[in-house]
Amino acid sequence: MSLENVLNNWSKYRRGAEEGGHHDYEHKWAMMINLDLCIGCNACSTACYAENNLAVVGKDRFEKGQAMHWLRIERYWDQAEQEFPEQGASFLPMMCQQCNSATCEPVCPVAATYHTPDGLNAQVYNRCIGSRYCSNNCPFRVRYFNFYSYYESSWPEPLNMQLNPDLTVRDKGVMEKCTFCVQRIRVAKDKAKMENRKVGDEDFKPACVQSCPTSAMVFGDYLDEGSQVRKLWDKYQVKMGPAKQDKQEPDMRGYRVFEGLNTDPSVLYLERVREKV
Amino acid sequence: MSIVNEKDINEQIAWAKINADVLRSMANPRRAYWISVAMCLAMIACAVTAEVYQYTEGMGYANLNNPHMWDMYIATFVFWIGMSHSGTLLSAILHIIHADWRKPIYRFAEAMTTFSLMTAGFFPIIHLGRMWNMYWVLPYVSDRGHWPNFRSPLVWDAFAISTYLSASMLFLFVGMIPDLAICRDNAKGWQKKLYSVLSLGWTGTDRQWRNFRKTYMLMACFLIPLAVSVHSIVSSDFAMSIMPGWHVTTFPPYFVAGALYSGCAAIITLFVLLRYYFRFEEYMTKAIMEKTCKLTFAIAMVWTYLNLVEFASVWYGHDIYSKELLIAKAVGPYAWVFWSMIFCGSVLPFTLAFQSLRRNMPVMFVVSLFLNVGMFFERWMIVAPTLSMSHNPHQWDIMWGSIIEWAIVFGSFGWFGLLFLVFVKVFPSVSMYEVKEMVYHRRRHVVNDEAAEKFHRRASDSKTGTDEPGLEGA
Amino acid sequence: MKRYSIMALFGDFDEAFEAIAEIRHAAIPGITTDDITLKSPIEHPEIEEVLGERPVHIQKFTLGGALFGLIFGFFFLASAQATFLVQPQGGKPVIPLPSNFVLVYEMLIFFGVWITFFSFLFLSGLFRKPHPLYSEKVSLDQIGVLLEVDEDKMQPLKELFNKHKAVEIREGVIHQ
Amino acid sequence: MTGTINRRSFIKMMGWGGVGTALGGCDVPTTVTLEEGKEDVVSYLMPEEYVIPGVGVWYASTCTQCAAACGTQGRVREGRVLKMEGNPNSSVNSGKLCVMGQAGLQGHYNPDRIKEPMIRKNGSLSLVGWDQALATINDKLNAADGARVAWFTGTISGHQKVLLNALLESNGSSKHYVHEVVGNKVLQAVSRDMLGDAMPKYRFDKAKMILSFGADFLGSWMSSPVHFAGEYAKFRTNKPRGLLVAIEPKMTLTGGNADLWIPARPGTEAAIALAIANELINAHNKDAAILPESVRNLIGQHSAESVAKQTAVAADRIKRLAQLLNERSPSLVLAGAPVEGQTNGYAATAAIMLLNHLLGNIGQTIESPGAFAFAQLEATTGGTADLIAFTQNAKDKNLDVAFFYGTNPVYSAPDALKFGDALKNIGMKVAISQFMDETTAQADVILPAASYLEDWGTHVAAYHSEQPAISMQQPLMEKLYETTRGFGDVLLALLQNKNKDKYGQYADYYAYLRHAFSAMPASYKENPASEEHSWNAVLQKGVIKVQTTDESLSTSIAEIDTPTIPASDSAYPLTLVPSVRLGLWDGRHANLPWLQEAPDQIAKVVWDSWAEIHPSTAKKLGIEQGSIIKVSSKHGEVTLKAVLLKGLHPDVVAIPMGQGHTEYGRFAKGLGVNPLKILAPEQEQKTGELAMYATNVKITDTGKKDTVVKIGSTDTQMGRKLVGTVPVEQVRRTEGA
Repeated sequence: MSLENVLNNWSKYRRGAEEGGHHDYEHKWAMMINLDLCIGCNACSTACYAENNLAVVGKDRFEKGQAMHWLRIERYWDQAEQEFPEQGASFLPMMCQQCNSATCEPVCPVAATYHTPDGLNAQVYNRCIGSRYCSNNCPFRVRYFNFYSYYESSWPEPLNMQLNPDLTVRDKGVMEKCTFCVQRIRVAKDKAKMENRKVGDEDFKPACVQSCPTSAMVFGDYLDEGSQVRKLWDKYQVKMGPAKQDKQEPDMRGYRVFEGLNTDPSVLYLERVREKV
Repeated sequence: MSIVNEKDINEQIAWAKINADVLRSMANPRRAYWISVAMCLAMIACAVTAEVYQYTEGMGYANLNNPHMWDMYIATFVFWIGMSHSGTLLSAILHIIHADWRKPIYRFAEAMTTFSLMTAGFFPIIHLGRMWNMYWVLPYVSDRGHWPNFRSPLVWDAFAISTYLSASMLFLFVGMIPDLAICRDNAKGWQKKLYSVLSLGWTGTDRQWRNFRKTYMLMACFLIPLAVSVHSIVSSDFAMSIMPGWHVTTFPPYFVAGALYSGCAAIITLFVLLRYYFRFEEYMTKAIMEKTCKLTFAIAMVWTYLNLVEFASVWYGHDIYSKELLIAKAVGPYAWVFWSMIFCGSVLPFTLAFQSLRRNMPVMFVVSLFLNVGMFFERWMIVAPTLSMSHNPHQWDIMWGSIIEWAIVFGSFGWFGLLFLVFVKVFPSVSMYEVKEMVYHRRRHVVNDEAAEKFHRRASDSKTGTDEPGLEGA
Repeated sequence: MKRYSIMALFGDFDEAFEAIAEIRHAAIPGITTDDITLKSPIEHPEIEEVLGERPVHIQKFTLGGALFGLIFGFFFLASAQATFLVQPQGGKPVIPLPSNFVLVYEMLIFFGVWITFFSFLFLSGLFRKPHPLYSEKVSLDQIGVLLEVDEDKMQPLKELFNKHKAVEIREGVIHQ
Repeated sequence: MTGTINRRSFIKMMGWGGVGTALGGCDVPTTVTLEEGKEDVVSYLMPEEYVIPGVGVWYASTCTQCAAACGTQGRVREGRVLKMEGNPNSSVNSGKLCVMGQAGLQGHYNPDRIKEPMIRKNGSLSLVGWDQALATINDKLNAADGARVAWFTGTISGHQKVLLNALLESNGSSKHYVHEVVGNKVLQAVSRDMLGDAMPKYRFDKAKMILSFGADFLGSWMSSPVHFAGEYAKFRTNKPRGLLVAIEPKMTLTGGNADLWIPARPGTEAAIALAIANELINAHNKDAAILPESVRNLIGQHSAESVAKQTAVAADRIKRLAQLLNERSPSLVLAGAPVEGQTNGYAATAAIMLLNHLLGNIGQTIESPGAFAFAQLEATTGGTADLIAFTQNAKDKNLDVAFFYGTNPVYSAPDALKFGDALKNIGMKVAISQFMDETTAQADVILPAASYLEDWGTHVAAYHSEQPAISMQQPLMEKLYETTRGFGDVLLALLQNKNKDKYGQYADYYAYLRHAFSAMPASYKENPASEEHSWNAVLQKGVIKVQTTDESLSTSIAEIDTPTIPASDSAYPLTLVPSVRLGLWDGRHANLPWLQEAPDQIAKVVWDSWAEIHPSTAKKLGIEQGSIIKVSSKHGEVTLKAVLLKGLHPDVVAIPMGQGHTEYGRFAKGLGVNPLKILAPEQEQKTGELAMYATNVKITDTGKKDTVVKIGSTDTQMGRKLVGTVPVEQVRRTEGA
């Protein structure tokens, strides 16, 4: 009886994220992107198209701003005042940051986006009714809405044979976004379970991380002390969870985009480095 | 000056005439009526066509894109919700403060409330990507154990609007029962049947009146906080987000003020129309118009003030995103909308400050229309700019409504108009019994003080009389 | 003995008031204001007061409805949230009081209003055939005083009404 | 990676895969009843080991999207290949893959593939069977004088090359033209002359500083982007962190990642290099003795100051570069397309190369790849000289039969070459192609090629990485269209006609490969006892590592004739830069939607052509972002949108290659313009390569305007910290970089 449930677990259900929420995480998938190594080559983005059945929208719809690239490389020029960008371009691979205090989650009227025990920010396509509030409330603007039925236009025969059967092709009216390649996570977890062991770094990589020619991206389980990504987060003295970061070495690289908004993202970026000549 | 203390209504007016006039307004429509009905239907047709296209082809044709997920539909939704606050204001608030000049005009105001709600209700549904699943927002028991997310302001909307709609419909209906009885008594044939059913067998007994009075007062008391909460909740669709320009503490009062404002403006519009169409000069008098205008002016100033508060708090605040946005509103691509909103919303209402203008029906008609245009701009300025430039500059984008969106917005006015046109022919758009009360009391208290005096004396006598025992038995 | 129902219609409300006041003062033994049903086109707090204490109970139901909305509302939400644990956390607790309060507030009003309405329907003696003596005049501009009396009271009543310039007196036999 | 597989079950798996494709796939499975007896009912209850429904298996192969020969692995599920990834065993790309490699799938599944052989009968193409098509060709070949038979291909290596050479031989023809628009033939020539090896090994990991003169090694340079991206990562993560300086006309991907990017008009690089040399000798007393007299004089003429006047690169900046090169030793100085693409490209490249000699980088950061054990398999890299030579031959009516494979000259040849007219002189044009591209559309006989995911083959990277290897290509699924054939099979078929007794024994190209493998020395076999086992092992690994004999580079510096800075033409004041997009490449990938929708790395534009112009130039010409402009050279004009970019020399207008197809399927056709068309037919004097960066153009505004379809609304970060940047000193302190 749920009322009983309420009364028994009242204090538990009143716990916020800082006390770990109402359940303990099995994993907390996290990423580290070294912007000094990111050359902005788009390999990750295209890998994402291939892995996640992303729709190709075509020129006109791209022009209307309806592109579906879950992982986009943002390019900025930092030396606006100078005649030439002598320090080159700034590339930023921007995908869903899988925030732990995600702003998209509480606003969804039907709970189509929620937080999994893996610390992922999941989007349930079947449940989505397309109110698009989540996207409006995402400071990173990394949620993409199916404004049309792309399966009709994007994969003319036999291109559709390339579609990855591990995940769906989304129909019009639902929101979608980067999932950290949840289908790969799924497979890896099942495999590990069958061999009854923990999921390790080598079990899988998201498509983007796998493809990165300069290995600028690192992915893993933040809760696993031994994982490479955890070591890196620790090395760069960024913690997941607390609203305020206190680095022993303030000059140490490592930041999260829009840290100030306190959404607690799971993607750690390392500043790109430039040498003044 | 003579006109200054002109009466709200001529208390010598015969009750029979009141009945007659109002019933006349319901009888045999004029050609103008049918033309307007046809126009409304045409407008609705546009909207339906557009919606069917959008439904089959996809939301993309509404010019929505990655940053711009809401825009026109939600803006219009807020607009109509705002419109709906007038009726409640007039009937409920003025009722409990015993401002009886409301009596001739509150009925259509309340009708307006209900109908604009029924219009507003469409927009959240239209804007859904998969509207056929809209009922998922409601907390029904599902064998999958699904519930809506009660955290989401959109769910609050669903609750608030359904509550508000049912409550205001009841309020409208209850208030109409005695008049429906009058209709019943004067109608023939199928209309008689209809009104007999609707009037629930009202015969004006003292018991009915007593309960009626209490019910009406109780409902009024519920409706006022409800109306306030409804638009506060609508405002939290924005205020609960973290987006610059939306995450504003003053939004709830700001929205409520804006709502009352547009509501009053709409009342003035319809006031003039009804006065002209149904020759209600004797009931919708210039004096009442003046009072309405003064009210509107006051609210306009409140709205203006809240605007300034918001600007100031952003300007002196440290949120660079909001500040950036504020500046962009004033000088960016949406600037002309912004400034016309300021003009229509804050400058134009000063016409209401001049008695000569207040008493000039055509002028008031035009002004009131522009006030509402300003309010529509306000809604657009609330929704669009934030979407066009939020935190991540990479995704900044300017967007204007597409033909599809405009067609649907256009049609919503047709829908509202149609409902209203039907209403004025089926139901008395002026409350007969309350006008009678108004006349009755004024005649007693205002005109014939002496009689009132006498009346009271008698009353006290009769009271004391009851205290004497024994007489009963004698 | 035959029993009659009689209704007098008055054009002048003061006269109607006088008439009732007189009956109240036991002008006709055996007839009290409790027998009187007043039928009027408008509200008459001031006339009704001569009819003596006639209590109204709606507000109690209203209170009940509101409280129901309040309590049921909260536990409904809370238990829904507690069963549906895979709902968006966004770093927030499972049962977030602020948002629940908003909804509970709406439900309070919702139930309050509806209960009020229904109690009105049942308490105010609606849904009845109009009284045989009912006259459209009542819904226009005349006030009616309706009583049910024994045969012997008829005459004095008529006199009393006529004395107070009753516009019209209707009567009818209820049963032999 | 995968369990052991033997050929039989592998092919069987392919069969199963086929059924899987028929029943599974993406659309609703049609209900199959035995009564109908039309379809087979396939039980998934006891599936083959390799087609367990829902389980993806990775198979190794080789990517042929560009000439880099990256090792790949493809994920096969229910008989369909779904995803391409890099093969960790390949030292070319060590498990990584670039945009083009990822998009290979869309070439394979492309809706516009040619499905059946076609023959042109009086003007119009008609479908024919393979036998007829081959018969037609063979008749012609038998009739034709072998010397008048030519093969026109892209970069080719491995056993396909062996067979092709055999075929040419059997025809008695030596006319094999290898054409690549994106190549470094001039650099290769220079390297051959100055280092003794056309393709030395560049050790980024050892270099402390890289000075790149337009060498876009992250993009097109040496056409091995993934490999050099990996090398770049090592270079950057070194301690101390490598310093990258790029001097180029248009900011390439490499320039976009440089610590210092210096704009230079094409043709001025050599002068800058010589000025640096001058500084190195005079200010940092590098030993000039290794240089011949003439070269020393040449350097002497180029003082920093004088060059600064010519090139608008500040003198102190040149001095600073020299100083840095001196401090950061060993370093690397690289020359790329803009330098090579001049009429005196050879001299210019040489002038840059000699900096490596001066700095003593030879043997340090530039090493010999050593002699490759199987010379016959080594890649023949393509250039543009062969295009011109071929055109000339055709013009002179020296060709009766021409075979086209893996290249699209009709598209890539400048109008001025009149390639189209030249083709008319060829009796029979045979195109072995997957798509109806511009060249194929001109052909008389069209042979539908199998996609590289359906074909067998071996490849050898032109640029040898740490571990030279033969990269194996195997089919990842059964053919989509039974009527297509692999290139190897086509060659074999043609050979069997000429030389039955030698090649008749091979049922198909696969059989030939097996034979060739068995002929390899035992040291290449995992288990010499079991041929089968060794072969499977090779297929699983995907690469056959090849021993090389150590060699050292020679450091001979020949005469270098003065690199002259091209005179600017007042009528055509700007220089055209036909830039390469990592994605569309030379246009061969324009029919892959993923690559069309992948924004250009620098300009971020999609689905279109555009002309990049520096804001200052645009201001002068009154051009804004999105203005429709005419870019015209003496040899033609193109009309396209203007995109204002600061990463550009003001005297340069850059138009990316790849668009402007008149054929090539629904995704490519009629999109944008092709800058190659308006190139001047200038040639590099020494190598005869097309001087692609030597075309002067002018811009005229049409007054029209249109929106540029791109991502990214702002150029700057608007004061937010999206991409943080820190000075290297800080990182040295915190991370010891």
